[in-house]
Parts: sequence; structure tokens; C-alpha cells
Amino acid sequence: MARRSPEPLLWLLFSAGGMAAALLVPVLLFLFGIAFPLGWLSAPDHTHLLSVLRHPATKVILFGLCLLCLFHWAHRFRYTLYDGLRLKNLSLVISLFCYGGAVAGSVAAGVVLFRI
Amino acid sequence: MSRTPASRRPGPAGGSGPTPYRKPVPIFWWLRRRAYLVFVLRELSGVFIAWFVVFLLLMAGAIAEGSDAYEQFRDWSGQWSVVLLNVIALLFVLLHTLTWFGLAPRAMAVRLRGRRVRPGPIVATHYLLWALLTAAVAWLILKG
Amino acid sequence: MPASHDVVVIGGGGAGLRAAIAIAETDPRLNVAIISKVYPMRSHTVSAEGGAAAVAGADDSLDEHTYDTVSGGDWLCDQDAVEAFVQEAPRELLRLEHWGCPWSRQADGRIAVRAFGGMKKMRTWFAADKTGFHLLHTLFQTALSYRDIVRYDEWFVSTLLVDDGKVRGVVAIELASGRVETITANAVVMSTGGCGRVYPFTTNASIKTGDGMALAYRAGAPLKDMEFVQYHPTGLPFTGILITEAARAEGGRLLNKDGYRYLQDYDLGKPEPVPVARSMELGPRDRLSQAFVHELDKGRTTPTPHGPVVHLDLRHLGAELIDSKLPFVRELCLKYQNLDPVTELIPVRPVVHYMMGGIHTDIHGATGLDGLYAAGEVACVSINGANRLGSNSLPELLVFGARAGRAAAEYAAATAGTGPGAAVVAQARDEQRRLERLVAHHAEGRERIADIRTAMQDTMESGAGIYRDRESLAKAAETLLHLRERYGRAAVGDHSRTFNTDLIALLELGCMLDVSTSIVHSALSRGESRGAHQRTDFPARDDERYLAHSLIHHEPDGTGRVEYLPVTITRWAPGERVYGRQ
Amino acid sequence: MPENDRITLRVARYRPEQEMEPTWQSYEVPLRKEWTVLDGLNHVKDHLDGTLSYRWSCRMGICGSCGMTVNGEPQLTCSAFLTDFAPGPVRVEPLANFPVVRDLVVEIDDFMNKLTEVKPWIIRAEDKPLDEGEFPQTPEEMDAYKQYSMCINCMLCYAACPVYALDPDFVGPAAIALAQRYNLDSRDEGSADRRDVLSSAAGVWACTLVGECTTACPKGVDPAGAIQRYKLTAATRSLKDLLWPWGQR
Repeated sequence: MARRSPEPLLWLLFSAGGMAAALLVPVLLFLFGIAFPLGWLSAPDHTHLLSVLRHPATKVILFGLCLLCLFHWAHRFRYTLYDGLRLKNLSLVISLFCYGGAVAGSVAAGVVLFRI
Repeated sequence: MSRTPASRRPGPAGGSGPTPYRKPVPIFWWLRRRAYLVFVLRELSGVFIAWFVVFLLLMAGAIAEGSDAYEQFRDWSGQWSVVLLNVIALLFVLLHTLTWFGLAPRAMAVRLRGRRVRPGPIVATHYLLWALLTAAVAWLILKG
Repeated sequence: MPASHDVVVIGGGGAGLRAAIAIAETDPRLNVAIISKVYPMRSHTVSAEGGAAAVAGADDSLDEHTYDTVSGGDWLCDQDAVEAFVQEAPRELLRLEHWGCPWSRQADGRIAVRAFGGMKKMRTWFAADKTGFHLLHTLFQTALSYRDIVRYDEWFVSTLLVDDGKVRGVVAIELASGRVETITANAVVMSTGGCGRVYPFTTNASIKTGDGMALAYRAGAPLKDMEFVQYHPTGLPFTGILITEAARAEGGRLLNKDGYRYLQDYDLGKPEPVPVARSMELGPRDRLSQAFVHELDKGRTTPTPHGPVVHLDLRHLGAELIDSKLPFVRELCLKYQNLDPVTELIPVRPVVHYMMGGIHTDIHGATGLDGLYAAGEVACVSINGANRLGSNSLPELLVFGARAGRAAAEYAAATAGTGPGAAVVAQARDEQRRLERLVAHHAEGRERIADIRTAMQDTMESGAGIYRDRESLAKAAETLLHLRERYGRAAVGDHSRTFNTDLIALLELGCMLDVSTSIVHSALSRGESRGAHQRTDFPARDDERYLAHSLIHHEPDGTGRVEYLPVTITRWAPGERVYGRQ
Repeated sequence: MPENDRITLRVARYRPEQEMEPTWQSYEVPLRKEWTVLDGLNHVKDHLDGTLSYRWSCRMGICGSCGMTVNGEPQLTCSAFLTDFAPGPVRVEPLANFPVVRDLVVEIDDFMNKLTEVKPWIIRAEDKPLDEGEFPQTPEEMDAYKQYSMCINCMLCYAACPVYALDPDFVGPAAIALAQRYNLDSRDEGSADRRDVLSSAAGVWACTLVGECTTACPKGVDPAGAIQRYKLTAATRSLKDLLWPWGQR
């Protein structure tokens, strides 16, 4: 029986994104978003960061993180609009916006990261 | 066995009773219970995770462009409004992390030597992994 | 145009569901309906805890199960029925296993069994201590797979339609809408369970109001052995919630106020550290409940605001065993008694639990009325005699539910095509009018339903309790007559058609008054002591005169006419009931 | 506690023949330490107002009849003690998310239909003859589904579930948990038969894991966990199908 519902795969992406975000986002956001700007820790210099970013493993990992996080956002945001604002009747528009956004964001992430 | 179930109200001439009352659901139904509010906040954490991606890409782009662009990025990210946004984002992301780890044993039925692993150790493993990864990332960034 | 089915099953508990499935399997062309005043999964079978007996081990035999049952029933059981029962019980329990019942297992995956009161061998299958719950849900969920079983959920049957000595259907009220409908059938299976609620202190759910017994009785089917009312020795004070016999089978001990295992004083054996079959705490329920009364008379019980109690001690069993074998006992004690049986004693007292008596049926579930079958607690086959052994009732409702279902199916198939006659239509119309007049009439009433009910319950406890005599019973009979008069003036304040539980309470009370009257008259008539029927004015068993079933027939004036039917003896001549000694 | 202590029950009344929407009615009942909210309602029914309608039966938390909303929370009234709500008043309403038939009685036909849809019975390609005895099932195998078999169909989980409130098509916590109860039973071979309903849009994928069903469950069934586990199973399966479309099933 070949029923092709996208839900299982979307859910897998959402779950993987949730796990990746839970594990990696807090430390990155804390360092770059708060600790360095406020001077709690001295920010690393440009050369160091550039060398880290140029490492292929970093690129792949960051790209994966961005992609999964975006699909995680897309899935949750879609259901938040469905349930939290009771907009389920707009489900097609909402799905296009959310998952389309995630795809577009992932492409952008790829362009930024792999051009370094 | 290929039985299919029946689900009909039996009896002749169908229901003749008065219509039951259906309580309408208010739009902001999630303000009425603490648990529902926490749920909606948890779901909103997704927005801040998306914001983090944007922030990360802006930074990566700046680093790639050169040290001047990176300095500009640092000035921008040091503005109080951006820091405040990131503080709020971090709080939401932490809410996400805590709830995510808390719910992890629900989906996983891990078996070790035939016995189902209790939720406690599964949650603990997640926290351990989180600590290790956080330390590794911090080391990688700060060692320079 | 009334609704019509080949077979109508009244009651959606264990016996009714088993019967309905048996009918569907016997003849798939038959149109079966279950009419139940509650959703089937709410039925009282759900509350059964300890287990279901059926010979399983190589060390056990059908004869031993028969002997335990017959001696447990003080030789009032029909032995042909018991033999059929013990023979079919294992297959029925196995069938339930195939349907998904989560029977507790041994480490190697085979079915586990436990000891039980009055049973010489370990033969009680169990699903922790929620056996009835799992059995009922397994049956209900399996019944859902039969698309042809129609359900009338939350319909209350108010009368049986009888034409020329044959049952032809029912009149029933749909609770949700209040509409009254005629539902005709070629055969009716009665499986509405017991009537514990005629007593004030009972393990029974609120729905156990003897409706089926009363409906059959009024329609002309005699009730059998109604004087035999089982008191379970271990109910929680105040609520009457059952603490399963399995607690004693796993090693629980009964202690009086001095911490003494008092059962040793009542010819039930000597106290041993581990449970011994057919001894002490594993004696039969009638003897244990009677022992409590003697302890009370000797001043060796503990008074509480909710009556005198003795204590059940599980402390030595430890938390691990209690959590694996008796989790529900712990849950109930924690919730309703605010104590933990792992570290504290459980206060218990005897509590009305089960009716050995019921609608008289033969071994196939056929009653005194053509086309009417009965199974489960509502029926009296009789395999329980004067005292039912714990864990025999669940296999009974399966074995005889299936038997009644098959017999009803055959009867319905054989009589197919004979539609209801004019007399049935007229009766149905009369019943509809009666119900309408009833609401109008009782709208004027001044007597509270609850007051009459409480008075009836107190009358039954004081007049027809564990010990009774001519005087107490005669007084109870008189009070019941008076209560019937008051019933005529009962008030129904609710005039709504939608879910009118006030009207249902009135109809249930009417049923309970008929059933309690039948109990008292049957008890008055039996001048001996046997099993659960203990007459202080006739303290001995009298096989000369009373090795017989009482059959009570309904009289128009509300009393009953009692006859006797000899007990069927096959291989086990009446003897002494021996517990705790060789 | 003095014998003459009393507590007020604020009870939602709905008499469809008389009123368009529910109203409140207050009753004062004795406050006794053994009394549950159900005992309070029974006191009202027996002594104060016979017209109050509600369901109850076993009064020991196993039949699942007496679920209501007590002070905003879905609960079995036979297991909710009045003293826990002292000094009161105690608000008693019908279970949320179901149509109210009358007073505290709700219509549960929707659940009964959904329960049937998920096929909560043993499905096998071939029935095993009774003569071959039982299906052996080790305690570990039983442990895989036992928790989900404890559902008493009391509907508290549906009353707690906002997804069901917003989308009545949602198959819902108890029905999915019971489907999983059979899916995970070593005797069952019917998971493919249940897949269509469970993995439909109204099946597990509608659940956003609010988790309130599990909080509300009086029997520790954890329907939220059942749903999550089914999502994982279904997703893993889809991934396999995608990666090895030529693989068997």
C-alpha cells in the first residue's frame, strides 16, 4: 500500500531539528548573542573564527543545524497557527509559508556557508 | 478475520431528543490553563530558533566577508535591543531544551537486555550529552 | 413499526457480551442487539478483582474443581451443571487469552495461576488484581469486531413482552431522549447481573439493582435460591469497596483487635506462616463472614465510626509482591482508606457481594419462560449452591453466557418468521401508556425515593443478613409490604424527557423491592442453615427436607409462592464441609 | 473536622428543554473526610434535588462513568475528595470538549465510534486453534503493552486535550493508546490494519504533544507517550520506504 503522506518525514525533520536545537543552540546563542556582546567573555578574533568556519566539517554541521532548525520552526509554527490562532482552514497557505520558508532559508544557509 | 465494525445509533426513527449543548472554544483558549500557556510558549520557541539561524548566518556572512564586516557585526550585535532580543531568545531556547529532554522518554522505548529503560536514565543521558556538546563547542570557539 | 431483532441481549457485562458473541458465531445470519442501561464497559464485571478459576495444572483435575465447588456450595449445587462448568471453563479462559486478555504470566510465558478461597489446588487465572476489568474490556473490544452486533447503549428495559408463555421482546427507554420504544425479538438473553444494592453495605456498583431478576420474575419466570446472599469477608468500611480474596491467597491474614488470627477458633484450621489451601484465610466466604459475627459478639472486633472491623494484614508480603500481584488493593487503600497496606493494617468487615440465587435456568440457560434465557449473576443454574467460591463467577459468566447465547440462537433460528402477534403489540402499547402515567402519577408524590430505598436496605440488613430467623424475616416481609405502599407515593421531581435519572431511580427501586421481597420470602421458607443462609432458629443443615432449590413465583399481590426442586446429585453425595483439617 | 462542617457545590445545570445554555446552581452538602465529590452529588440527588443528572456506578475508580470537570480539572468524581477543595465552593461541570446532553452528562458517541475505527481487538492472519493452547507471552512481552491496556475509557484525556477541542476529528488519546495496546501485543498481527486510521491527518499527526492527556489520566496510561511512540514507528517506517522502496513492506 503506497500512501505517500509527507507528515512522517516532516515530523522526522522536526524531531531531528528539535534535538539539534536543544543540544547546540543554547551554547551558541549564549556565547555569540549575549556573552561576547556584553563582554562577559573576550570574543575570539576574526582569524580564529574564519579558520573554524573554513573547516569543511564545520560547514556541514552548521548547514545541517540550520536546515533542521528551520524545519523544526516550520513544523511548530504551522501547528501554532493551526491551534493557537485557530487558522486550520488556511492550512494550505500556512504550509506553503512555513515549509517554503524553511526551504528558502536552507538554500540561503547553503549559499552563505559554502561560499566561505 | 475481516470484520468491519458498525457504529450506528440503533432503534427506529433516529434521535428525537433535544440538541446537546456545545461549549464554544475561545480563540485564546490557551490563556485559560497554565499547562496550555506553557505549551503555547514552548511551541513559540520555534520562532526564536529560527531567529537564531538568521543571527548565525548574518555572523557567518560577516566573518566570511572580512574582519571589517565582522567588527561591524559585533557593533550591531552589541546594541542593547539586539542583546535583549537574544536574551529573550535564549530563554525560549532553554524552555525548548528542558521540555524537549523531558518529553524524550515518551517517544523512545529503549530496551537494554530485554528490560525497558526507565525515563530517569534516558533524561539523564540527554543532559549529559548536552553538557558534553556545550563544553566541546565552547572549547572550540574559545581556544583561539 | 417497532425495532426488531432475532435475539436481544439485556445487559452488556461479561455474560451479555459473551452471549452476544456466541450468538454471532453460532449463526451469523442472526441479528443480535445488546440493550444496556450503561455503556458496556461500565458494567459491574469491571470491578471483579481476584481471578477466574479453571483447571490448568497437571496436578489438578476437573473432579477436584467440581468437588471444591460442590462442597463450597454446601451441596446445593446441581452437579451436572458444575461438571459442565468445570469442563468448559478452561477453554473459555483460553479463548479469552486468544482474544487478548492480559492474563498474568509465569516467567516462561505460560499462564500463571494463584490459590483462592475454598479451592484445593491453584487454578485461579488472574490479570494482576484487575481481572474483571481486563476480562470485560477484552470482551467488549472483541465484540466491537462483530459488525452485526447492534448496541442500544444507555437504554433501560422496563418490561418483557410475553405472549402465550413466550417472550417476544421488550419495551425500553432511551435515556438520552426519553423515548420509549418497543424492541421485539424471538429470543431474549437476560444478563443484567446481581442486586447487591438491595442491601445498605455492598461491594456492588450503583447499577446493581436486580432489574433483570425483577423483569423475569414479573413476567412469570421463577427465581431460584434467592435466600442465598454472599457476604464477602473483606470490604472497606464506609465505602464497601472490595479488598479481593487474592490478598489472602497471596498470604494476607485476618486479625481481630488483639492481633489474633481468630479463624482458628472456627474450625477452619490452624494458623500457618504460609497460606494453606482450604484452610484459615482460604476458607469459604460464608464461613469467614460468619466468623466475623461471632468475633463481634465476643467483643473482639475494633469499633470505628463506620461499624466494627477486623484487620487484614499484608505487611509481611512486602512492597514488591503487593505491587506486582495486588496493585489495585494498594491503590484502593491509599485512595479510599488513606493507608498503605505495605506498612499498615487494612480495616475490613463483611459486605454484601454476590447473589447465589437468580432466575432459574437449566444447564443451557433456558428459564421457565420460552424464549427467555439468562446467564451470569442474574441467573441461577445452579453451580454456586448455597455459597459461591471466589473466582468461580467470572468463568461462570463466560461458560453460561456462551451456552445461553448458543441456545438462544438456536431457538431464535427455529422460531424465525413468527412475528409478534397482536397481543404483543397491545402489551407494548399498554407499557408505553403505563410509563407515561407513571411520570404523571409520581409527579404528585411526596415520598423521597432515597428514603424508601434506605429503609428497604436497612430492612434487608437487619432482617435477612448473615444470620436471620423467623422473627427477623417476618418483620422484614411486613416492612417491605409497607414500603411498597410508600413506593406508590414516591416522588419524581424530574419531568424532563432528557436523561431523567430520577425516573430510572424510581424504576430501579421498583425492581429492588420485588427482588428483596423474593429474598425474604425464600429465606422465610427455608427452615435450615446451609451455606450463606444461616437461620439461628434452625442452626443445622437439613438434607431430609431442604436438599432442594427454592423456586419463588411472582404473585400479583407482590408476595411470592415458594416451591422446591430437588438438587441434581451425580457423583458427590452430601457430606460434611471440611476446611483446615483432613 | 466538626461534624457540621459544610461545603458548597456549584454545579453546572443544563436542561435542554428549558434553557439554551448551562446555568449554575449551588448546593450545600456536608463536608466529611471520607466523602468524594461524587458522594456530595449523591447527597444532592438523594436529599436536595432529585432532578440533578449525572452518571456514576462503581465508585472505586474502575468503571470510568463519573468523569467531570472539578474546579476546572477533568477528574473522576469518585476519586476527588471534598476536603481537598475546602473551604470551597467546588465547581462541578460536565467533561469539557463533549456535547452536554443534560446537567453533568455528556455525549460520548464520538469516542465510541473512534474506538471501533482503530480496531481494538486481536487481529491475526490465521486464528490459532484453542487446542494448541495459549500464546506464550513472557512478562517482558506483556510489559510492552500492559500500560496501555489499563485505559478505563473515562474520557478525561479527551477533556484535557486542546487538539480534540479544536479538531473534533482527531482520533484522540485513549483510542490511539488502545490501538497501540494491540499493536504492541505479541499476539497481534493487525498493525497494518490500524495504520490507515492512526497515520491519517486526524490520527497521530494531529497531536502536538501538549501532554495534558497523560497528566489527566487517572490510570497512568500515558496516551501522549503512546502517540509519540507511534509517530516514531510510522516515521521510521516511512523513511525506510523512502530509502529502500523496493524493500519488503
